[in-house]
Amino acid sequence: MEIKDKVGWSVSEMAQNVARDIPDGSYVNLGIGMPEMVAGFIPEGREVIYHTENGLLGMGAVAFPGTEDPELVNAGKKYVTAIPGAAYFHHADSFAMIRGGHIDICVLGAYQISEEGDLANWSTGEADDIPAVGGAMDLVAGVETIFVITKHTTKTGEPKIIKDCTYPLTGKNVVSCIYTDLAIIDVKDKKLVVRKLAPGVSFEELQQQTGAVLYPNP
Amino acid sequence: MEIKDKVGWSVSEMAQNVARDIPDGSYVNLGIGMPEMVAGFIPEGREVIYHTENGLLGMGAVAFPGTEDPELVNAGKKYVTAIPGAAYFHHADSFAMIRGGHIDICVLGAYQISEEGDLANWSTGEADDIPAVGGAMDLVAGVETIFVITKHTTKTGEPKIIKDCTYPLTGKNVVSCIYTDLAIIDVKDKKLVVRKLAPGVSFEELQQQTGAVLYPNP
Amino acid sequence: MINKVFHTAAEAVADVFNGATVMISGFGEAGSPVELIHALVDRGARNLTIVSNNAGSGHVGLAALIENRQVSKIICSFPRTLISVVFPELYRSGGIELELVPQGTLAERIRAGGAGIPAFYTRTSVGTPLAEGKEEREFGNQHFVMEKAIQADFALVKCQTADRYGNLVYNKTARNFGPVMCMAAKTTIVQAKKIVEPGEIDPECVVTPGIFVKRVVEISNPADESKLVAEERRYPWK
Amino acid sequence: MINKVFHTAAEAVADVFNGATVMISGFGEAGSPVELIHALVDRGARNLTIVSNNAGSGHVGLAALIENRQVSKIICSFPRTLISVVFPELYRSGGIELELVPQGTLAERIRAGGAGIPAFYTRTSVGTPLAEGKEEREFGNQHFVMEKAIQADFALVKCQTADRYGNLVYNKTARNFGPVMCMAAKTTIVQAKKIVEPGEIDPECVVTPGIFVKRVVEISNPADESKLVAEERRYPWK
Repeated sequence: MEIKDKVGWSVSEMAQNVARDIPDGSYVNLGIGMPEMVAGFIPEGREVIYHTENGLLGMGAVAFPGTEDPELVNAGKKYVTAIPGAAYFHHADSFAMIRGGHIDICVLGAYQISEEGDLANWSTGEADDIPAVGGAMDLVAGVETIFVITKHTTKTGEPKIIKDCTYPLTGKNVVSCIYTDLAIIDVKDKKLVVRKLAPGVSFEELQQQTGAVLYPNP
Repeated sequence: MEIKDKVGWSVSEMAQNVARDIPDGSYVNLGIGMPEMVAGFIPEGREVIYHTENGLLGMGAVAFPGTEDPELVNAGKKYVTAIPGAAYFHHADSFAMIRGGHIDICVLGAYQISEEGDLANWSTGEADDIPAVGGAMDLVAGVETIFVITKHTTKTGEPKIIKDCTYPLTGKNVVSCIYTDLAIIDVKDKKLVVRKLAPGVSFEELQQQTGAVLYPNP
Repeated sequence: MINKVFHTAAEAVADVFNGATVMISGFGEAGSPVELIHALVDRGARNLTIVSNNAGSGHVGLAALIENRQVSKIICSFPRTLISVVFPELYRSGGIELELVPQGTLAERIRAGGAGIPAFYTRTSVGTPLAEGKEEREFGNQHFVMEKAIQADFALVKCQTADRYGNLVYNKTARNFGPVMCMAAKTTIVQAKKIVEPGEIDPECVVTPGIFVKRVVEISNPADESKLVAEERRYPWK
Repeated sequence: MINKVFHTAAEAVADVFNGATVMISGFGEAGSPVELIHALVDRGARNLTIVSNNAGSGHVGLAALIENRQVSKIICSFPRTLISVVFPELYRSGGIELELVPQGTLAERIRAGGAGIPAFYTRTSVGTPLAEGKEEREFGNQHFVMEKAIQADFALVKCQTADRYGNLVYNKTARNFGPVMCMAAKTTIVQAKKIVEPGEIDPECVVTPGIFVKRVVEISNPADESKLVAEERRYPWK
């Protein structure tokens, strides 16, 4: 290692790790927040089409300041653009794409992920929480490949990858791969298999910060 | 009566009788054959919008010879036209209009009508009959008001209005009104009520040519 | 002659009654019929059930309708936004009922309501708290829940261009829930930025055919909701 | 770069296999992908299940495919036309299976197949012979039958204009089953009268977004089926 003190991946590197796993020609839906960064790191030579569930296929970059159109937004209600070759459609058509299995990959954030690939990312289940689900449940139920991008632990250092989710589920057995600042972990046959460790992170250290059993890449 | 020897209504008069019962502003679907004639007799001052289930709202007249477009047809596969303000849509959207109750009136032909308003108009049920249903069942199930236009009897003089249909049904309790060459008959509370007799036709003569009990207009 | 054009938003919503179910288009501010909603605030109909993806921002539009205590229940996928204060407060105090529905299920339930389909099955929400109380069923070894159609007495919808028949086209992602809501309401009321002559909208490009629309009203300069929210405006205007 | 353009109809259908389920767009000749069907005749795949509104006219297009004994079953709403001889003869002799489906139910079952909905309920066919063997259920005191989704391995579709992403627009009533079939097939193969650059189709007017399409081939002068039928032409051409 050249940079001795570097431990783990930056957010950009995490996004880059996800982007590398998105094949040329994929139809991709990016969740709100960190997942949106993935679009900036698609390797050269690949063309990826972005779907935003509020009704646009062929979403382009975020709109330049001064060119924003309040009627051209993404699922996070950010002002965006559309590429040549885009298409607009209504919500029932948009979720037919999702539910019907036409989106190849969806990248989402997470509160918790279980060792069997259950995902909790819509509610903390707290009493005064205003429940709001949006399209998260439709996406995990309808899209074949769900990538999760998340810090490995919470702000207070609690593991987010745990044996069973304690927060209300978004979906059961839905996550294909978890991209954290510490590792890339595949969910294979209801087991968590570490595909790659971040710089300066050992398998044992990773296991310590994880609330479920990890398996090394065979 | 001026024309002493005239008994019953002509096909044009039958179509006119139907047309008179179509209110201004109605959305109407006309079945193949005799029902298509109704469009020619809408009283002046009324605007009626025609739906053809193969995907056009705002169907206009039949295309002039020489101007036919093989990609602009009605449900009977006749070459037609579209009015200014028309809209094209796909079959699922078209039948959402039908099934969802958005079409006000549908005019259909009939093989048989029962006294409770059952309709048989798609199959004679004979052994070598090639079964073909098209949109008939969707129309009778989805459209609130079904008008039937038909000769009162078959070519061989058998009644078409009978106690129970012997042919396979298109739908049960679906017919609102029957317009024949001999009478206009409303189906009210599962009873056949004669609203109007054609010129030269008595109630008794009509009853003779009908295989179900008729009631006079109260 | 068929002419669905109304002259004012007030006339267009004049018969919305107490206890009505009202669908409201929009995904955040995109496609939200702010002027029709404000007319409904003026109209004062109460005890409404609202079907809408969000629950309003600031103190205008849908948030104003809720703040005016006209809404007893909302069927919604995402009632929480960055600048929503009205709904959360009322919800926490027990002043409004919430039926939370996944976004795609909400859209499909509304389409089903317009398409004569009383119920359908979906994988969405299986194994989650939102599947509780719903019938589950297997098809081909996969689990599904049964979801029922939603219909409404009225729909308030915003579009870009309309004609007197009620044919509509929308603008970009402001299309969102408009087309399915137009299908699912007994009386669909639309505000259009522009009303044109029949035939000016290409029949190949009509998104909502006129059969689904009862009334259109031209609102040529609709409010920019996010601006109103940023300026902390309140409806009724003070 | 995403480029779904194929150079010939033959290449586009080269992997249609024996026993495949194939959806074919069209309402009569309007929207029927005659060149793709003829390429499938040449390809010779057998034991096909065809999903199509009609069963072909004369001895070209779908009728030629049936006459060539490549079709073992057809799911269809109206197999009888004025000039259909091939299907009726084969059906009467027991050489082909027919699943008769009401037209709107057929369209909705195909849409369901594309939209991840395994089953839905409809009033259509209740109380008729076509409801036999189907689950019935009451919602709000009305009777409904349960209908299941239809999916396919391939869809052969005709459209007006396409781009390399597979975005499509259709021409008038030739649209019919195209959009829902594109959704419901694993591999959707489209013949377009014209292929244009991305962006040339207005994004507000795209009918089938490219996500539903795998292959497009330009057939700039598609056959006029009714003319071929009138001329009593037969495919393979003699």
